[in-house]
Amino acid sequence: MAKFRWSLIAALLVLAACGGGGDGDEGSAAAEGDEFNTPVTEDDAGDPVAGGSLTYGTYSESIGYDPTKRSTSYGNPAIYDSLMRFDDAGEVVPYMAESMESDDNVTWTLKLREGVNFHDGTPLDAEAVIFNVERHLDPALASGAFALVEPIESMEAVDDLTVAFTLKRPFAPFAASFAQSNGIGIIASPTAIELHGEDYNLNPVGAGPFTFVEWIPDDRLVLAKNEDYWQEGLPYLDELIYRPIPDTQTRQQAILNGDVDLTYMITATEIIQAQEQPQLTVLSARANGGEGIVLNDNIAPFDDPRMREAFVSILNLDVIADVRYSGQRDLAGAIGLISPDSPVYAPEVEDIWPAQDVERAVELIAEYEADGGDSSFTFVLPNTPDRRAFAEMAGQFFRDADWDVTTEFLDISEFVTGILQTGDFQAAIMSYPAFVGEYPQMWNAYHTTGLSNWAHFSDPDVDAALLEAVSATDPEVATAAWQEVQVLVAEKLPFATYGRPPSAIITQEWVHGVDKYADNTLFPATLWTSE
Amino acid sequence: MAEDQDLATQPAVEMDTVAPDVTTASEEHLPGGSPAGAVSTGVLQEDPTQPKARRKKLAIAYWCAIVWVVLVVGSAALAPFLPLPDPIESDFSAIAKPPSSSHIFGTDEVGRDLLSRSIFGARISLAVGLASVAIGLVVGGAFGLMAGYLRGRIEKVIMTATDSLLALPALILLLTIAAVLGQSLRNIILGLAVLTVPTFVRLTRASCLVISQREFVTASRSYGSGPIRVMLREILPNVFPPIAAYCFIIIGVVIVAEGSLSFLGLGVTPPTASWGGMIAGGRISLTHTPHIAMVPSAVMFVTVLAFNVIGERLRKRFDVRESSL
Amino acid sequence: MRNVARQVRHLLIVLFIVTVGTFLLLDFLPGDPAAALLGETAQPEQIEAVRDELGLDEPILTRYAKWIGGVVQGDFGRSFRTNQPVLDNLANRVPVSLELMFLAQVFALALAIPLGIYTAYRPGRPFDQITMTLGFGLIAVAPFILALLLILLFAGWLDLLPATGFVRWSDGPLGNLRSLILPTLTLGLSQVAIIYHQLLRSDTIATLQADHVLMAKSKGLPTWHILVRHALRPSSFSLVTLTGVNVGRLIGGSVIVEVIFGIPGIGQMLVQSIYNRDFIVLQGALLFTASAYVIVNMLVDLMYAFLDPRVQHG
Amino acid sequence: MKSPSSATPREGPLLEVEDFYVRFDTDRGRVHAVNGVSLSLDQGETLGIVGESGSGKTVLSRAVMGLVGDGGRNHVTGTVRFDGREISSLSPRDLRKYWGTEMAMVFQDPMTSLNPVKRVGAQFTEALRYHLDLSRREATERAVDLLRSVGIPEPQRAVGRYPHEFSGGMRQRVTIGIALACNPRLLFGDEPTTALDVTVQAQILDLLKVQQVERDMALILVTHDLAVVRGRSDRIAVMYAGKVVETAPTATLFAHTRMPYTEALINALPRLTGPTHVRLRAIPGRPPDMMNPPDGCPFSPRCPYAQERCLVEVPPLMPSEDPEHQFACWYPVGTPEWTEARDRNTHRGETAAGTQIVKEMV
Repeated sequence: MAKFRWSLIAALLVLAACGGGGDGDEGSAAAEGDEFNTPVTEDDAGDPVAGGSLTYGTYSESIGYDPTKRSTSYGNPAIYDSLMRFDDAGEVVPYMAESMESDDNVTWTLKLREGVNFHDGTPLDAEAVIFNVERHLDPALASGAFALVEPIESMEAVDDLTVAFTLKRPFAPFAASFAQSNGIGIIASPTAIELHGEDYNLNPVGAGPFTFVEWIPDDRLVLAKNEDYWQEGLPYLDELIYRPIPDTQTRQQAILNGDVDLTYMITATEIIQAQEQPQLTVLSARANGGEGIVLNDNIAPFDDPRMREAFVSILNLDVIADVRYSGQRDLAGAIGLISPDSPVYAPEVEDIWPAQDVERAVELIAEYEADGGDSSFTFVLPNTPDRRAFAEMAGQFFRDADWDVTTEFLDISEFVTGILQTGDFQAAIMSYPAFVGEYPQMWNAYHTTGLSNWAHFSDPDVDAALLEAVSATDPEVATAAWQEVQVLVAEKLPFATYGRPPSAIITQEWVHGVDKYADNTLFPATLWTSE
Repeated sequence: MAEDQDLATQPAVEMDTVAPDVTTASEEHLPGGSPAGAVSTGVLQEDPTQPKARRKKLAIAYWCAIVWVVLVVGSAALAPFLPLPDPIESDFSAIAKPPSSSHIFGTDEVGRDLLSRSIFGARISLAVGLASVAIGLVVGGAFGLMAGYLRGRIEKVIMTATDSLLALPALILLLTIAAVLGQSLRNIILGLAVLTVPTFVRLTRASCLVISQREFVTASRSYGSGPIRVMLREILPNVFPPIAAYCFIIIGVVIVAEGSLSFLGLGVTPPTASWGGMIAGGRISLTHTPHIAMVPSAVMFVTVLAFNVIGERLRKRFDVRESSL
Repeated sequence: MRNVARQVRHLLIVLFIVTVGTFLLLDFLPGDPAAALLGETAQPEQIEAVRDELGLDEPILTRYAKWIGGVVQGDFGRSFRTNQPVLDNLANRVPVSLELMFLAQVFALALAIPLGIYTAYRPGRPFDQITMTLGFGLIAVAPFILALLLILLFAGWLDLLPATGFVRWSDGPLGNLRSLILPTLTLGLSQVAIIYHQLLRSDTIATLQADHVLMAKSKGLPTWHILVRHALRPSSFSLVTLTGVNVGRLIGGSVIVEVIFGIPGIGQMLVQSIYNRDFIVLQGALLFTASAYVIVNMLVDLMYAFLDPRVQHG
Repeated sequence: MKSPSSATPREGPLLEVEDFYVRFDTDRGRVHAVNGVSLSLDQGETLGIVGESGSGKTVLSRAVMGLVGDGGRNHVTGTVRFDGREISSLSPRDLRKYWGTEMAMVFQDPMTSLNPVKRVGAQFTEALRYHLDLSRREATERAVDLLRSVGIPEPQRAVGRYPHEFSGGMRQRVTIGIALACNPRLLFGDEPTTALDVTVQAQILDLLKVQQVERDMALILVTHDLAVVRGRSDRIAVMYAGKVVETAPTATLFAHTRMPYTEALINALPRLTGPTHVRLRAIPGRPPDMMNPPDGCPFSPRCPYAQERCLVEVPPLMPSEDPEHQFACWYPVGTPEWTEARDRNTHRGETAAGTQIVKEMV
């Protein structure tokens, strides 16, 4: 087994981002675009070369390229870019926008750059931004980014390039909302939306580095170089192709034999196997997010904190590391959704979070039963292969604790609509996919009104801390509040995290200039190929 | 006439009575009275069979096959009483270990003994394979016979129903059955049976169409035999052998199909072991720990092969057409 | 002409049963399309809005009538999820699925017919036993394993073929064929070839016992002539039947192969539309697979009469 | 393809079979189907081979022609000479050159011996084109001629028909036509009329006769029915248990029957002359088990005249005063030994084999 290099890579990324000449490492800040502090990983391949085509293998297919669609659309950063960006330290910085500022977190001023045009030639101006935000607000479109725009009270175009937002309440992460991977910083051409109507989803027009050529679902998305890109000299590539390769093993072979030039990988096995190949580069970082079991706070037995503690106590993290993460111990055993690499991480949660202790679990269960409770429950999972593998392992945890558990598998749609949406379950497996920043994911996961608070967890202290975190003007106060949320959650345990979702971008040796978030959202303007 | 029938039962004569596609049932009705036909031995096969040494080898294969099937079926039946590790119990200190002295077949990705799982898996897989093929054969065969022999309105109805079933992609049916009725062994057998029925209907009907044109069928009908008698006594014995050959293959296919269901998340619910499910589970790590998928594949391969060796032999024994080979 | 009319009527009846059947069947499926579309963070009012937008609150018969009315006018509706017109989606995928199905069938038959006839001619010989053993080996190796092994061998180890991805015919016939070699091998080998082979072998053994074969032999005709010109046709009833049946299976059922090799065919469209409860897409895809299946099997029925002139039709 | 033997007829018999054995290994044991048969046949001659079902006559004719090959579980020994050339040692490939062109066979059941899925014309032309290298048109013309010569009405149309569109008799005419297509010098008729109506039988037999005479062809008529060969063969060989038990020119056989089995067969014939109310005499018992043939004379268990000697000693096929007439019997019918044997059995009420004597039998 090759030595695992997660931390090394993370360190490398940080080094590269800081722009300081690394000791021994050839990492250096990107030549282009460093005025925005764009974290581009570099190697010693020399100066970027323009031209060529790259193929990016992704693990799933999108449902389209309308920014209001609820799906991970790998092509969106290429087609649309983003008004704001996270830099590598997790700070929000302007990107396609000139600036975004607020003094009180209630009124925000967004300034746009001069001369940024959509692919159809129309300008990306204040009206365009407002048009897009309004779409997210439209209930008929049921946008996935609704939570990001919900705080908006009103907005107006001060001039062609300035938008003033007035919020209902102080809301600190508002700028970050324009930097999120699936956030509201993705601006589509209003002209095109009006022109294509229902078909816009299939004919996206943005202002990003690549223009849409064709999309054949389950086959490929073809993009071509935007000759009128707002960043001079970019993009380098003439063509960029996205190909969904849903099968893990095939995806792995596709990168091994050069069918694709870079891939997005999501299982520990394939990432480790890629690391064994000297010709491949594995780019990874520990993003926020977590895989775990939702323990329904509304329904017995997990309405009782003792039972939640018992559940966490039976999780054998070493085994989870072996079975679920191919032996990668540092992926297993996530505590809450915030990664230790995050600037707001609260290290004290490590002492609060219950350690594996089957005896303790048995005691807690006995205690609960003695009080007249029925500790048995049904554990629901979607019937996908990786979930089945998890269930096989978890079954042994339950048996070791002598816990009477029924395991039930459901069709993925039924799982989502009949379990998560209705809240009619006791324990269900679920993942919070990788994310950068804290809002809205943390809010949604833990706030009483949170959209992804499937545990129906409701705690006034947590709600208050969340509110403080999002409204504080002082970043220190906000960080402290985020940390308090983590501590409270580690005490109350609504969501029994057992690991971080693995993900990495793997590239061939001829691929350079990878610019990505920690959650592996790829911004392809700086990509270039030495072949 | 009476004498001829006596002759027909004489073993020595049998080799001489080989009107090619005419079984004993039809001989009685052959016009002309005499069952005398032609020796079909080596009609075309210049060397139709094996020299002695090879035949002996075949006999060894046959007995090996029987031993294997007895072993598999026997151990599956007696599995709970055998000194085996619990097929569900994980040994987390031995995850995905290749075969060794403590685990002869190795362990799977959650540290369960593959030998034990293969034996317990045989219970499920054999049940799935045999039951769904049996249902498919009986139901499909019956409808196919009716459609091919009775023709007319009955055929139209049966074929329309069959076509509708076949035109519906298998997965839709299985997904719906799983989602509506729940994911259980019974429903998996049911689902796979529903998939095999139309194939059997079509196959039986096709053969039946041909056989129905044969003279002995007309003859039997002219003797006043009712349709049921004709179907059972005249047509069925002729239609059966090729269909039976297909059966033995399809059992293997169905056992694997259960694995494909697992691959799509519709198979037997964990932690219950089934060969197909084990193969599907082992696929994830095929490059690193191939034994997890290969052990059940090998067990299944030998079992399917053994079934076919036995099936072939039985067919030779009971099928007049091949008895002289 | 009367025959054609009757066949068309049969087709329409089957299509009617299939579409009505699935409409009803899907109604039983737990998981509301609108809710499925919006995913795990959907709010009840959003779901209601989408239900309204998609017309899901109407009675099922009304929905069916609307859908079938549209189909008759050439409007197959739009996907709930992507808004893509179903017809466009089909137009992209049908050629892919048809090509794959065709290649797999041709490959399977090209392998099974010579082998089936030859092993029937020399049953029990080592060659026969080897083919049979290999064949059952292929059955025992599940298609999803076989696909992976082929990828490892041809794409990984030998590095001759792409592991995944589909190249359109219009982007180069050579690349198109190259991209379909492994899927074709998987589909053809995993089940079809061995079943065809076994079926043909068993039927041919029976045919070779027939008097007319002896008669042909007594005419002094060469063996290959007897096998191909005399034995093959009467022996191919089951084979032709199964080939027809498999058309349906291969068009709609090659999901695993499509997913593994990243081929944008009907199979993926069917499965994903079920997973997503995107019923309009599902109905459109079913309409295609069912029509293709029924039409091919009409041809199979006509083949019977060609194979054996004694089979009358009516 | 060129005929393997020269066109000019040579001296000596056309077909000679010597000491011919055919045995099959089955799962139940070895079957002795033909046990040391010798025959000979001249150009233009007709030989009738007569015997019950299971007597080995069909196997004999097929094995002589080479259709039952030696090898595997089949064991064929003995010598077959055709036109002076030994063909029993030829490879299947070389033997094939004789089939159709030198020797041909008409099978019992025209329902099954024609390929049901090929047009009649094609079944003619394939052999013509293969052996005689004719063009498609020439072959079809030839087929039409042949069909006409075997008495098929509207032969032009008939070539386009399938076998099932013909009646049984017509079909047999077609198979005869096909067998004759390449002008064979020897035709085997394997119960060619058994499957046909009595009226049609005569027509078919007449047709064979006419064709035989026209082509100066030798004919071997295999049948279980003595009546079939009575008026149509020059010589008759009676087979029992894989052996020829009596052979003689037809007239001699009927006039001076020597073998009790032949006598029994003749007695089983309906008589055209004499009292019509006489019951036909069935032959009691069953043919012997070919897997375990009895010691001694194979007919002895059923023979009303069987003596002790018959049970232990196999009678050889021996010539009588007439060298053309041979039979295998220790107590030939009509001899004093026979009279003695018959009387002894009548006296003790059973044969030496223990078979009850029914009055009618003797």
